[in-house]
Amino acid sequence: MASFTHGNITIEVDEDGFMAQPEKWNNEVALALASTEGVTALSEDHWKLVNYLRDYYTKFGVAPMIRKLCKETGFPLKTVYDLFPSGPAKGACKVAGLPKPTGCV
Amino acid sequence: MASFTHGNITIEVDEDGFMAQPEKWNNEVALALASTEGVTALSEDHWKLVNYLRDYYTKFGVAPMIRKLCKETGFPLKTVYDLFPSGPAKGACKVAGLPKPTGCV
Amino acid sequence: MAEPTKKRVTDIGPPHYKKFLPPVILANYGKWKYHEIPRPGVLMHVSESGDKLYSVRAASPRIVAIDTVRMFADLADKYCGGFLRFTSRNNVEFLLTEDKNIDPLIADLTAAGYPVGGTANSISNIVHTQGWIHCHSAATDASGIVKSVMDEMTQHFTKMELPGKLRIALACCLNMCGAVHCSDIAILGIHRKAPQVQHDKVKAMCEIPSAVASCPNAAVRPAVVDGVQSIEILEEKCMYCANCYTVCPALPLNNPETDGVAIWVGGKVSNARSEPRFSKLAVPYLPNNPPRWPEVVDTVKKIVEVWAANARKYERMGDWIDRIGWPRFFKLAGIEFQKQHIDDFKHAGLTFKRSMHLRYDKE
Amino acid sequence: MAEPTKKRVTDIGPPHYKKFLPPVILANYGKWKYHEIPRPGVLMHVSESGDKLYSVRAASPRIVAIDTVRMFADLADKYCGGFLRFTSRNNVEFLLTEDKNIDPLIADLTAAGYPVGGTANSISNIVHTQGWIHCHSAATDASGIVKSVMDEMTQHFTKMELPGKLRIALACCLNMCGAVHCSDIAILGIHRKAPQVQHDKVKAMCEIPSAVASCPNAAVRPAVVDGVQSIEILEEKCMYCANCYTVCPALPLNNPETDGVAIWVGGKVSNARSEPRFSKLAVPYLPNNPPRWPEVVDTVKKIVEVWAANARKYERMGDWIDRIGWPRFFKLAGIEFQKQHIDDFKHAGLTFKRSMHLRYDKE
Amino acid sequence: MARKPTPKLDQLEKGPWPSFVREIKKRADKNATCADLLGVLEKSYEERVGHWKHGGIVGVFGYGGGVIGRYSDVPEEFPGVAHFHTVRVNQPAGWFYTSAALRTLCDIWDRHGSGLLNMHGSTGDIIFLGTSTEHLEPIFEELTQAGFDLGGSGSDLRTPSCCCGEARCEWACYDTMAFCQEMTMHFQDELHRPAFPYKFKIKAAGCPNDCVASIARADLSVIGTWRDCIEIDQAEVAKHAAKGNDIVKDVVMNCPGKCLSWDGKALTVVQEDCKHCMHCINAMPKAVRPGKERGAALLLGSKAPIMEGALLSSVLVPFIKMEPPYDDIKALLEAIWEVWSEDGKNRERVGEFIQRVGMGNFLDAIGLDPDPSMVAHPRENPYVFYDLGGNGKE
Amino acid sequence: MARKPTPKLDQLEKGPWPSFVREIKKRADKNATCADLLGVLEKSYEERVGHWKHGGIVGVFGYGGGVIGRYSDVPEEFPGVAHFHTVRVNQPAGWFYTSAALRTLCDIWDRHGSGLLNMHGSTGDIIFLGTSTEHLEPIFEELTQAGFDLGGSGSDLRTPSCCCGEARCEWACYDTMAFCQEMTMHFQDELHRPAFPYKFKIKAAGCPNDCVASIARADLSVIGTWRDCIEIDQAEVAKHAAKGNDIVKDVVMNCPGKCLSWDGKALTVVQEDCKHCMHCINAMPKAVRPGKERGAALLLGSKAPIMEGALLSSVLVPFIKMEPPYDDIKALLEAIWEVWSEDGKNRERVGEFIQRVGMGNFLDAIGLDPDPSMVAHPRENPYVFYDLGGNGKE
Ligand code: SRM
Ligand code: SRM
Ligand code: SRM
Ligand code: SRM
Ligand code: SF4
Ligand code: SF4
Ligand code: SF4
Ligand code: SF4
Ligand code: SF4
Ligand code: SF4
Ligand code: SF4
Ligand code: SF4
Repeated sequence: MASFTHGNITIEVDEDGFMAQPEKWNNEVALALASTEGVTALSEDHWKLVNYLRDYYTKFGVAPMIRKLCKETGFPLKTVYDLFPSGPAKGACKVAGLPKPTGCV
Repeated sequence: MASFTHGNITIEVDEDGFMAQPEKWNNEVALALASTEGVTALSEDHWKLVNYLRDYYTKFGVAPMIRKLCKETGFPLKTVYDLFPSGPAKGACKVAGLPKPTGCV
Repeated sequence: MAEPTKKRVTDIGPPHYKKFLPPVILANYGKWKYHEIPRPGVLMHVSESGDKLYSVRAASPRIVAIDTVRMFADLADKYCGGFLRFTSRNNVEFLLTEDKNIDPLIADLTAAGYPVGGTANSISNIVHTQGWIHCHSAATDASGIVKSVMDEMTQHFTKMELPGKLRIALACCLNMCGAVHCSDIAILGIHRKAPQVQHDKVKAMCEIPSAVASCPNAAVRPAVVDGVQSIEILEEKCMYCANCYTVCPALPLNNPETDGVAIWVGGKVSNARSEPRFSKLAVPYLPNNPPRWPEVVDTVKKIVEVWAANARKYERMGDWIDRIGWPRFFKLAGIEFQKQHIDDFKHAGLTFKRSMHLRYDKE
Repeated sequence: MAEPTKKRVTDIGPPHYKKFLPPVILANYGKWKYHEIPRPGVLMHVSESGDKLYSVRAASPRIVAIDTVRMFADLADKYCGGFLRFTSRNNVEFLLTEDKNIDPLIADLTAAGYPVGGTANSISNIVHTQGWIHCHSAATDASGIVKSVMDEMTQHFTKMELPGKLRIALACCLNMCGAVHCSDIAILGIHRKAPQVQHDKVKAMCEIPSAVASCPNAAVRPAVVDGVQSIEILEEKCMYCANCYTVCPALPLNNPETDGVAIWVGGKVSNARSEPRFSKLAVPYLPNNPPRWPEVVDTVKKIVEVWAANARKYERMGDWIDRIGWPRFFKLAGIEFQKQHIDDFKHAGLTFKRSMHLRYDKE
Repeated sequence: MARKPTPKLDQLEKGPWPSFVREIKKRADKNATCADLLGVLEKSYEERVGHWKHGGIVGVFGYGGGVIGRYSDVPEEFPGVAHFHTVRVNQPAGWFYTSAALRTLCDIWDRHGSGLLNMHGSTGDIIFLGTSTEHLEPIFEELTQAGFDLGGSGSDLRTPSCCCGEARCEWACYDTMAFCQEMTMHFQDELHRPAFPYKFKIKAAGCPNDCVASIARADLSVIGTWRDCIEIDQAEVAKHAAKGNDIVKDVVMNCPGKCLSWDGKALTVVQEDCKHCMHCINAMPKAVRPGKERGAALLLGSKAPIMEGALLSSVLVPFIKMEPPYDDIKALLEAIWEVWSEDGKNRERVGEFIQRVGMGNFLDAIGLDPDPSMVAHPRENPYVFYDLGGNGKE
Repeated sequence: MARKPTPKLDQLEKGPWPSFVREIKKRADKNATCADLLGVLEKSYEERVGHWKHGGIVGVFGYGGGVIGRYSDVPEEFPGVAHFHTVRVNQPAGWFYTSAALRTLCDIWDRHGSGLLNMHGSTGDIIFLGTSTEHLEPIFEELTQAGFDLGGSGSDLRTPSCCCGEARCEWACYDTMAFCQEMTMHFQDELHRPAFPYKFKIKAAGCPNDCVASIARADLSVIGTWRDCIEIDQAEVAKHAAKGNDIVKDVVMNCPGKCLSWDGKALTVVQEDCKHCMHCINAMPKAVRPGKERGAALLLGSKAPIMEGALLSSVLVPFIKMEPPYDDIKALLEAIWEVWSEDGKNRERVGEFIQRVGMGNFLDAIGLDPDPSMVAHPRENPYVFYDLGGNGKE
């Protein structure tokens, strides 16, 4: 398990940079994680996405399917990639502190 | 809906002589019903069978399968027919106040 | 109910068949060498010993009055020492040794309204079930349709001019008493509306867990309705099989407006040439139109005609369709292919066309 | 991760194929008239225009070093203006117009260790997957078995003496990358023990509902173990498909003792003569025995031999077995028929023998 | 008897095929039940719906089956059919009768019921159609006195039935009627006192023509066959050819084993490729016959659609000699019933049971070895169970 | 490079078939990744188990797929393969290359990875096998500069692939490569940015020989065919016969449509019985050819076993003219994706989706009429849905 430091916080992550202890997630952690995915600041839109992901995950125990995510946040997929250049799975989910999406690659 | 009288109780039954209001079942009713199926007195063995059926039905909402009934009461099928000449379904279940067995005829 | 009577015995089983066999059979049992079919409805079996047995087969409506049975008995006495039998398709067969008796017997039977035939490449009797005459489950009548269809098919019973055998069967509901599911043509009574739950009766009449377990599509659920324990049916999951009704009388689904008949084709049971197989859906729905069900009769007639005209010698309905393909069958039979024809039950995917073996009609 | 670089463009797609086609193809695109196979590994396509194109097909291990690719490029420059392609079974094809170049090219390829062949009624390259070289799912290696089997099959690659095409494929797990499920012979990596749940990791690494939903047999259930949210596996319902592992890394099931290989036969994809169909289980389990998997090699060899000796011209493995029947296949191949051969998954009943079309061996 | 007009039904008296309406009318004047049956049926024809109540459970003492209870839902309107039970009378094997036996049955039924019957029911029984509860014991007493007994109903062994077999057919590979009789007699208790999870049917056909449709509608289908070579009488084949039969087109090309050939003089067969389909035999009686080593295959599990879809029986024993008293088959049946009764669900037929528990496990449980003849083909899916225990070493 | 002994792998250098071990060794001296790949593989061969961690999610900016992350579970022992990602590079249609293009790819891969590749992956991509995260962006930049792009991975459109078709085959019934290219270019967004419930593959074969196995491994299989009559050149048929081909045995008897006949002089065909299987064409090149009215059939839904068992694609459109830019097919695809994306479950392939919702409902949803060519046969079970509304009148 690696760890990395951003500002004054240190986060345990796996090789892909996903949190090892997701229970430690908070807004600052999110910002730190974002920095690893080409995102320097978290705008309102970023937060909207991140919060949606977290809410959904808390409620259902899974990440939403992309179509649902776009529909319910109102962001077209293009915008999601604009916000998180490495995409909803690798980018947004990571920043939101969700488990690493698996399976279909 | 027909009704019939045995001693001093009157029981509502369907054409086949099964109780229309099973919630009114009691030991005397059982005796009355038994009289329609060629059984004049209810011995201990009769009661064992009747009680087993009622307990099972109360617990599971269905009548037990015959093999189970024989196994758990310890009565071979022959004995069941000796006790209730019209058999476990038509005889014993009727006396026990269960709904009329359906289906497989 | 009365007391058991005194003279009663139990478990004696049926009488031994040997008591009922004519001498020629007793003498040649297991020694038959070959048979011929000298004319429709007449089988001639020849024994290794040279003995001959003639069987004359007459149609029966299956539901018969004792008057008729007594009449058959009289004919048997008159022509064949009192020996007769019934077939697995409910025809009656008179077992003769004197060939001179054949014609008079046929004349008597025909005069009485029981045509002789059903052998070799013909249409035999329609295997069928109870219908409105006796069964609570029936989505259609049995005897009325059978009579109406066979009135149009009688010439295929009394002649042997078809490409192969053609077996028609009818079941008045999906329980399919009579195993119509493997017939050249099957006529099936169907419902098309979900059961109407009689909430006031469920508890007294039904084992709710049994009703729930009975549904092939998990459309039945326990529910409390107006405070009483009852059942709910998820209508969109119900495909009207009536199995829940079989175990729970409080779930009736007979409906004069929507009940009716479906037609199936191409099944068989014999292993001759091709393997036994199920019939497939040809027409999803035809209305109940008593007393003569003209839509059903016309459809069956059309299918029989198109098969008779196009099939090769020995080709049963299913073998013929196998050769020409389903698209052409639908075209020739003038039947519209609809959504309902495409399976959507458990093994549906296995019925999809998963190859490029496609045929195209000339434009 | 670094910032996106400046020179980057996206969504340009692959280069247009026309850039890579030799002039003879550009000139005769869509105008090919027929082909011949003058010798194994060489196709001659003749155009309506009379132009000829020779394709020389050489074996490849699929996993190739850039050194080898550069060598191929050099050969292409030397013999055919730099034009070459790869096939859907991962062979390399050199596209020549000069027939005099064929022999020297073949000589160079053979010398370099890349035999030429795989055309017409031969065994072509084994379609295969990553195995222990790259995949986390692998129940066996891919490349090692492929090499070991093909070492024994090379003479069937360089000659065209088989009854029909024979396609072998290998997948290192039930995901079956490469669609081995429709091969004449399929070699499949399998597990035989249920996943071991790593309860401490489930919550952080897995979406529990996804893991539960992933099981084809409903063997995965959410559970609280030692106070943490986790998963339990009903071992008796698990058939080791690893789909739960695919979605949840905390459910590993690789096991050196019980993993191994199953052999399947009789599948195909082409529509020639018979329809495409799945391969069927021939040998349920053979051990992982690196580096040369002798049990697997022997079994494949035996099956190929018995097919080659008995099949008629054009008869693919599955067509041959269809003709002789499965009982005789098992007998000829010397394989014991076991419980595992009988399907017990969702459509199992449809694989049972539901007819009397039985064959009996002479005693 | 007085009866309501039946204009719709009357239309079904016309036409060449025997009319069931005429049958009912034959008795409608003598029998109130028949008169009201016509009435209620006319009502059904008008309303396009049946008029019978659900179910009904009646019977005779000591038996759990054999009678189907039936009550009208309009008993006031048609009191003659207020009760309309049917009695299933076990037919003699092969449905052979003497006129005397038939008359005896008619007399009993005349005394105690509608006088209408089905010759026969789909399972094979003689069906006495329409009587009331109080007649049941008398009917039973009179039947048994006449040597007849009741057939099956409910979750029991159903009345076995068979084709005429050796009594009248040259192709019978075993004595179907003897077998049917023996099973019926040996399993009287199973037949009369339901104790299975659901019904169980036995049907016996003498050869793969399967003239009792056993493969489609019997939990145990016993179908005759032979395991050696078909017997060919070349002279008789030649006669067929001479008669104008096209041996190649009609016979050779239709052989599913693709194992026949005809050179204009001799018909030859590759024995081990023969699928025992009967076609060449059917097409050329006298010329081709089943082989000498005869017996039967046992197939299990056919049934109607509900619930998982219809099933045909599937091969359990590809070949067995049929030797009375068939102890091997009885033992096998008992093993099957034991396993199924122990683990079967309520209303689960044995064919469905096998699919649920898996054929392999079922074979283990009844003690039979797997055989490739049991399958159309081995499994296609890789979902194979193992039970390797602890550390996984075998 | 220094590398551990690999006695087991070394054994795989022997034998006539090209050795993957030799390929790896070709680079093991120049490349630490390859050296350690040999090491870890030898370890796997000793221990009979793989040494890769589960999953890995890495990629390039702006794309959701195209790279498979992979990490060793023994990185200390084999640091060269601590990261061992693969990059899927979209192949040119039909896998045609020039030597120059191949060298460009090799050079990029030499700079940024192991120098090992799969030519090609099972889906069709060029697979760059083994690199580490920091190389991904540079690889991508250099690839795009060279005119290449990434292929699909994840729940997206996967890299379409096709047979060589009209480029090199006389039987191609449409231009597979043009079609493959057009689909790939038109659906770049769907290819690079996963937004489906699961993967979706397109494979294009020029005729029913299906040389890309599309019917077995593509959610959309586009298979060329013709709808008129095969073309027969009788003179060429005669030549085949003269060469000693047994036209009856080899061709006529193998025709699944049973529609061919040969009288020693002419080969005749009953057009409407032809099943378009290709056999007569395959068996007699030059003599028999597909007809003139060419196009393709569209089949939907094939896939590997998990979860409900493997599927072959099934007929959706029995015949369609293949006319660039294929707007009709694009529109159909979009309709399919719309329905499937809306109602499909996570990780449910379109073939499974259709089985779950029912083909009839699916057709309704995408706006296609049912056609008997879509089924092998109509349904056998009587479990038919209706939606008759209120009082049930239609
Ligand atoms: C009498 C009966 C047996 C019985 O014990 O009752 C019987 C008797 C004969 N059958 Fe049958 N079959 C009888 C029902 C059947 C059935 C069952 C059914 O229809 O429900 C079948 C299976 C039908 C199916 O596949 O769906 C049946 C399939 C055959 C066949 C195979 C026909 C085929 O080509 O598929 C033959 C062979 C033949 O006729 O060439 C055959 C042949 C025969 C022979 C020729 C056997 C013989 O040598 O005696 C008998 C006369 C046949 C005829 O009518 O031309 N019998 N036969 C049944 C007469 C029923 C009736 O009244 O029509
Ligand atoms: C080059 C290739 C297409 C490509 O774009 O890459 C190709 C090329 C040809 N195929 Fe193929 N087939 C190719 C993979 C396939 C596949 C796919 C596969 O194997 O995964 C199949 C389906 C196999 C299956 O059914 O499992 C395939 C089934 C056929 C058939 C049908 C064979 C049969 O009898 O079932 C023919 C017809 C024939 O050969 O008679 C055929 C014929 C041909 C012809 C003769 C077509 C032509 O006129 O050019 C080509 C030369 C065949 C030969 O090798 O003898 N091709 N062919 C593929 C070569 C793969 C290889 O390296 O071996
Ligand atoms: C009388 C008879 C039809 C006839 O007109 O011939 C009949 C009549 C009934 N059958 Fe049947 N079955 C009859 C032969 C069959 C057959 C054919 C056979 O046995 O060869 C089948 C198909 C084969 C099979 O067993 O699967 C058959 C499959 C059913 C089923 C569906 C069973 C299943 O597992 O799917 C039911 C439903 C049930 O058992 O609850 C059923 C139920 C019924 C019930 C009892 C109705 C019910 O829902 O409870 C019918 C009583 C009708 C009545 O009021 O008279 N009947 N039933 C047949 C028995 C006569 C006899 O004993 O000879
Ligand atoms: C690289 C490749 C195998 C190869 O060596 O060629 C491959 C490799 C993997 N496949 Fe695959 N699949 C590859 C072609 C296929 C094919 C064949 C095809 O596309 O024609 C199939 C069967 C057809 C199909 O799609 O159904 C295939 C069916 C699967 C499946 C099962 C999907 C299903 O619906 O059943 C999985 C499991 C999954 O998606 O989670 C899977 C998953 C995987 C994963 C990502 C492993 C996993 O569990 O996540 C593999 C990564 C291996 C690695 O570490 O390199 N792979 N996979 C192929 C892609 C190369 C390329 O892009 O050209
Ligand atoms: S088919 Fe249905 S309606 Fe007809 S008799 Fe059987 S159970 Fe009754
Ligand atoms: S009729 Fe059939 S499908 Fe409908 S609810 Fe009842 S059991 Fe289920
Ligand atoms: S078949 Fe399985 S182990 Fe092999 S590459 Fe595909 S997913 Fe990996
Ligand atoms: S390995 Fe497959 S069968 Fe076993 S628990 Fe996991 S998903 Fe279920
Ligand atoms: S099943 Fe065979 S033996 Fe029995 S009657 Fe039919 S043809 Fe004869
Ligand atoms: S019995 Fe059938 S399979 Fe056997 S030789 Fe005769 S026709 Fe062929
Ligand atoms: S699929 Fe047909 S068109 Fe394509 S290469 Fe193969 S034979 Fe030629
Ligand atoms: S393409 Fe196939 S089906 Fe058509 S004529 Fe040729 S061999 Fe027969």
